[in-house]
Amino acid sequence: MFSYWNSYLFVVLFLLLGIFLPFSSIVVLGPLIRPKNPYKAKLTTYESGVEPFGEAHVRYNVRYYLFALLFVVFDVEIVFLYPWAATFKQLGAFGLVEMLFFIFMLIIGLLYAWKKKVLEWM
Amino acid sequence: MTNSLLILTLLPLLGALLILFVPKGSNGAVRGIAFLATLLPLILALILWSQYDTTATGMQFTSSFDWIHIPHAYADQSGDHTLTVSLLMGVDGLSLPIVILTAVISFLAVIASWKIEYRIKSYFFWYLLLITGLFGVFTSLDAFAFFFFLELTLVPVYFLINIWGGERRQHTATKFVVYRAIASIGILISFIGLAYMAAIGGTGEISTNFVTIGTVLKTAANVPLALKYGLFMILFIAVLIEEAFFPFHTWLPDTHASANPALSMVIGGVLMKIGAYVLIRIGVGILPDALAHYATLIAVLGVINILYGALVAMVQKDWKRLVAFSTISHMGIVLLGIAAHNSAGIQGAIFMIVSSGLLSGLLFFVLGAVQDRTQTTQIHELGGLSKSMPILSGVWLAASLGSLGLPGMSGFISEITSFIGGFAIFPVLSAFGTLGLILAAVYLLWAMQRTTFGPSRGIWQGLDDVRAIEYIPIFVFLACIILIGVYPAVLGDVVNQTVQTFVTRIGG
Amino acid sequence: MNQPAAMVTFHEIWAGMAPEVVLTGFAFLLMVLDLFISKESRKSLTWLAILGIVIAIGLTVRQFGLSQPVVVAQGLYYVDGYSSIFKLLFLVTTGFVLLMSIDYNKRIQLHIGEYPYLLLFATVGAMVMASALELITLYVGLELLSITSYVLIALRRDEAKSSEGAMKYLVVGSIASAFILYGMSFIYGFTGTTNIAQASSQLAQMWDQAPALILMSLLFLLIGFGVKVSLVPFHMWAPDAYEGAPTPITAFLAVLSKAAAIAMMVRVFIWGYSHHYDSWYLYIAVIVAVTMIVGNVAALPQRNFKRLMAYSSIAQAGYVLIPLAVLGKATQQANLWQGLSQIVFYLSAYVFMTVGAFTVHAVISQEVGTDDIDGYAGLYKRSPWLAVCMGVFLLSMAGIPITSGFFGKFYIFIGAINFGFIWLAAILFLASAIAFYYYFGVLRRVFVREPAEVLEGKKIDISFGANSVLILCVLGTILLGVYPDLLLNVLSNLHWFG
Amino acid sequence: MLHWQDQPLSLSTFLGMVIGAVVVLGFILFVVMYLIYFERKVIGWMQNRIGPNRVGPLGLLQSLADVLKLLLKEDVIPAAADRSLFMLAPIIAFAPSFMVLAVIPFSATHVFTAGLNVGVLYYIALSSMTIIGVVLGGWASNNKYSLIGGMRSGAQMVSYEIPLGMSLIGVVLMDGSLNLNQIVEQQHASHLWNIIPQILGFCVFLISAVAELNRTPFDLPEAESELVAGYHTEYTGFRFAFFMLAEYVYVFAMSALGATMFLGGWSGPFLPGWLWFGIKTCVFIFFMYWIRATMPRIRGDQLMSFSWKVLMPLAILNIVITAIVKVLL
Amino acid sequence: MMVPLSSFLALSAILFCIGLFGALTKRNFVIVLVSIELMLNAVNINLVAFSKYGAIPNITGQVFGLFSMTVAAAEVAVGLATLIALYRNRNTSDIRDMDQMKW
Repeated sequence: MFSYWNSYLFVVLFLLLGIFLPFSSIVVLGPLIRPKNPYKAKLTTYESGVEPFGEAHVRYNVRYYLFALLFVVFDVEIVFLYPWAATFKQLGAFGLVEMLFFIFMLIIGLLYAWKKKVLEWM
Repeated sequence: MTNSLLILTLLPLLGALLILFVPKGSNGAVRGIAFLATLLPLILALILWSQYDTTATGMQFTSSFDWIHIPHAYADQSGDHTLTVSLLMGVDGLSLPIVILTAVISFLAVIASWKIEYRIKSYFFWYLLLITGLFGVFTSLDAFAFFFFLELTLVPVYFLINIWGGERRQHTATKFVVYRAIASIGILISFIGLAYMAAIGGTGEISTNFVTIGTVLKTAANVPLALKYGLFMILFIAVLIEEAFFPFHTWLPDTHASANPALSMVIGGVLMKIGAYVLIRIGVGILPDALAHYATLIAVLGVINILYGALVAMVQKDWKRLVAFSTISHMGIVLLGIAAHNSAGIQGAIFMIVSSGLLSGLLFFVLGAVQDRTQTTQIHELGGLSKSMPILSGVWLAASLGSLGLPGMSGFISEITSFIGGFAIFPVLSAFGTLGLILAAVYLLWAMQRTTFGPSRGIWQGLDDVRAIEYIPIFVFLACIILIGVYPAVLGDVVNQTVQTFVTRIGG
Repeated sequence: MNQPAAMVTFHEIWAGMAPEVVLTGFAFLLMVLDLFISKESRKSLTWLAILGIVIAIGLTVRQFGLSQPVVVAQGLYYVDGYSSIFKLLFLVTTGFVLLMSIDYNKRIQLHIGEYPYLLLFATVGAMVMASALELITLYVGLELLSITSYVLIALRRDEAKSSEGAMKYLVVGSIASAFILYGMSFIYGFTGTTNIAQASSQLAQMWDQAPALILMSLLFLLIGFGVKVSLVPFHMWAPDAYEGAPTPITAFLAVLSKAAAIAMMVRVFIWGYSHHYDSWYLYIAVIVAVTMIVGNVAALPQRNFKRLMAYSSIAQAGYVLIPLAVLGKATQQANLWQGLSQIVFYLSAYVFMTVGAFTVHAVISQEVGTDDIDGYAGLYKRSPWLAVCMGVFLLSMAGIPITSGFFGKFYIFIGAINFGFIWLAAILFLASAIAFYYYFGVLRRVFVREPAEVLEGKKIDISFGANSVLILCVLGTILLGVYPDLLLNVLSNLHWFG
Repeated sequence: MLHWQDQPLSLSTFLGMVIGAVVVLGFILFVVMYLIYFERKVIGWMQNRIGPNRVGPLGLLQSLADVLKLLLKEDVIPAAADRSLFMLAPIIAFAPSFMVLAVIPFSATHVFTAGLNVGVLYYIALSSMTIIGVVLGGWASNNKYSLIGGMRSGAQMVSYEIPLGMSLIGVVLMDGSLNLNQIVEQQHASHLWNIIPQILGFCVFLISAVAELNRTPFDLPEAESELVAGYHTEYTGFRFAFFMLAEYVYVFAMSALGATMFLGGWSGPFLPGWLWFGIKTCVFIFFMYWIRATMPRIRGDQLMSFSWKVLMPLAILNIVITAIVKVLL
Repeated sequence: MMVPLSSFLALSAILFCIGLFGALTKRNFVIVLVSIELMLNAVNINLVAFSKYGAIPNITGQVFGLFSMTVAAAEVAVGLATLIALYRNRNTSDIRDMDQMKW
């Protein structure tokens, strides 16, 4: 029981440290020791040595979205697989069949994306 | 004779369905079907009239079919009741004359629309549907069925005005539908209230049967009076709209102005009589104590209508609107008779309904015939018509005279009976009301004088007089009007027993 | 603390959920088939979907006569008369929608591969909503229906309106889901169970201690359901979504998703909260009243048929929910059965008339190329059959006798009067009177106006699928109107909640 | 005091935790420095070079010098950049990479380990958050290269996340727990490392892990020759350092996870647990260096379709086989 | 080390309100989606808190949370897909530009 709370407290410590380290070094320590001499040319965006042109937020390939969508869908399915896997022993054969159905649907989803040529990267 | 009323009601519907299957272009067949589908009910109605037992009380020729069973319609401590709606039909001295009137006018209106060519199939389809609705309304003794048929009349009239009507027809049709729809809300509410009153006052069974409700309420003491009064008021307002009483009358003149003559005959002759019918059937027959409570109000409204209708009729430029307002004036007399709720008053009211139906039917028929020839019914455009069409003008004059209550015609006997009833209860009001009769004489004669007599206009020369087929309606109408006028017993015998029942109900 | 996981057997699943299982199976089959068969033969997929629907209807009817409800997994899923009759409605609707889309898809290039199985999935979602007692199951069913609806609306990818409608529905629908979930989370928190049947008694106790909290959960649910049923003031998505969607999908949205949401709403409110009915029925009554009025008034200026129907269907949802409000004054068990009968009767009428009207519209809008109601001008001249159908459907919606809409309204009306809700009954009829105006506006175009010159004399060909839907809908509308006993008998013998 | 795990919470246990966390932080910073050093050295040797040898004996202080250099560099924020997001991105990238270490069982004593019951899930969830930092960094720089680099990284990491997560399910199935400590203990008790029954899962894990870390042969997002430097083109000084730091912490963390899940973690004969753990982790790390030195970079389309079309079906297959075998046995 | 239930509920209520506010007022579509996500996650906090400290603590709440997360993901997936379709047709993700249909 104590272990439960302590474990999470430990995690929170890690979070604090994880934020503290970059914060202290960049925001607190950094300005004391590093030079600061910005001027206009230095602050221009790097574009392989030529003046930057056009909008930097270009319209990128729609495939990125598609992969993001696929990720969202499949990642969430994994969320269901973990609890199932953890309690698999108690569930027995029924759990197996249930999850086979689930995985079957997952496969259909994958097949769908495959056949609709979503998985091709141009 | 058991199912004759049902047959009577369904015959026009059958005709309407048959018309749907007539191939395009065979106009003769369509007309034939419409003719038969209204002639047969007329014959049937006349047979019923001859078979009617004038000495018996209560409903005759009743027939009943169980139609709808509404489960759990009313459940309380007393149990779970199923409401059975039945197609209960029957006539008494109140409805039989109106059914006959409907049969006569619907038949004659078919003849009046003989010359219609434009989309004839649809025309007669809607027309016969309308007639079914009207028959159903007057023969049904079940509130649900009554309402069903009442609503059924709405759509046909909408299309009949909208497609075959005259100027401003779209506006008028919409106005008609909206007014009637609002009126039917009131009627429906009051009907449902009646049905539940039957449950409160009786065994706990709700009923939609007018007869049952009437019987139950006659003896029931535990129905709160306030409920009765409230329901009656709702019903009364609905009736005012339904019957185009002042101040809800504006749909009627517009409708007549836009509708074609045959439809005007039906609307002026039958459709707008539904309100008066409901008022007698429910107000006098079922809720007499509420009627008595509001009698003065009703009488005042009646007199206002008599005078208002007459006064407004005086300034009309169009014959159709003139007749419309004169009908409003007539219905004011009906209202006065009902308000008097004595034997003479109610009898007069029923007489007035029939008489006004016949007279306005005839007037609209004549107007239709005139319009057919001259393309107008504006008073100031017409003039000197008696030269070119003496017979038609004569008939017109006869109808006007009947309308203003010339002795020997149906109008006289109706008015006089109503006013006798009225004077007994509301002498001062009735005295004011009689002013309306004088005004009627003024506007009708004045209008007649301007249209038929006087200098003949050149453009109306050479118009032909009454055509062969037009003799039928003219003859029938005039025969009926004069028959009732000279021998009122022909109607009175039928009405009498029922009126007595009503009056005892009020007294008891 | 941890109760053992509810074990289910396959036999139990088949006994209770056979129609759903079959439909899901068909949906997956279609999905796989769609990937492997050629474009030309895809039309047959729709027929296959219809076959699936027919089988599911058969299986649902099989469950119909059961006097004892089938309970799957200790109350997770509950197959009783109430759910069965709703499922039947859903299946019939989907069948109609599939039938009418066979030809629609041919002309407007929908991705017909996805189309039938998405519809099947949505139907399964709706069926789950009608049967589920478990909040989680209920929610999953709801979202299955909603999410597939979003996709179905957006199916015309090249049509900006289509995506826009979907987007609006998606945003509003998701917010609604969040509200429903929030309400559900409180039910769970107060009672420790997600089963409404079990939660009810605890909620009743809690209500006496902390009425505000329970009422809050109810109101959250009401807002969420209100969006799904499209009650005013949560209705703003409906016209846009209806306009944007392909016409068969509009019919689907207007009928099925509305009916499903109503099924869910009625069950949750009655099972979960009926113990304190008197403290919340007024909320429903007021919302319903506002819905009827605003829906009809907003429909008046519409020129686009789909938007007009959207507002009209908003108002119809108001009519349907009147029984739920008036049951607040019920005293007898039989009153409840009456209220449910009213809801189901009106919805059945609604299925026929709305699907029918949209079928006509699907034909006309393709012919004329616009959704504007002026496209109906002179329809009678061009196709009397379509005109008569449209006339019947619109008159039914307006509530004119010999149509089912009349009796449906009448039935609801007597219910309202029965419990003394005169004002609600009056508003019902007042709203119907307003509705006359715009229904007759369309009817006038159909019957009175002359057709546009370009279209004069052009024959309208109606596909087999659309025609069969029309025939069935006209028959249904008129039969239920002239002889309502057909359905009333079924309803009076139904074992509603077992 | 250091054994805070099962003690009631008090100031001393709390202090123990703080010390534990700080020790891990110091340790990981030290490890990263020498990860970089050894990477350069190892690859140098493999390519027959010497590698860093100037700073300190054998060049051991080279990385320290690099860090100091970065600390002294000017912190340039481009005028066009989205300032706040630009500053936030490295932190978002680094914090989760450090946080995942909280659940790694370094030794049997668990002094530095939070025994979360959902350890595996925790690891997977936290490690995905770094993607947000990377994509944000690319976007906030307002630079075409950065943006595309960021998007590429995102797409790649996202794609390989799925097989990675699925490959671990096999292990969870074997041991019936999501707690990393228990997974190790199970392996310890049964004297069978998961790599043997889960060889298929292990292969999938290994490949996905390399890809997830954006390392060669899957280092397209940072392809210097194509995209200048990918998402961190515009980053200088310490902000850049934290991106690098996050990357190398992940190298360590992923190796540690692999060692825990598949190689039995601290379990092993003769030697103390922490040493076993170190050895196994180093094997993983060395493997990654090795690949980097030998494999060419693969093409973009191959990269994506490999994950979805090969690894994912394999991972699913692994789950199904494992489950069936578990039931049958 | 007990955090009272009410603070979880308050947190969830605050998040829910922030989400609702964002969903109703923000112009960019993606932000609207994020706001909706916030609302759903507020509910998850509620569920998990109830699952631990509710009237009858049990695991169901967490299962519920899991389901709601999944469904939310599906919703967002569809939302993004629709957004892409819309963007292709309209070139904007601003909610104010979605005015093709008005009455």
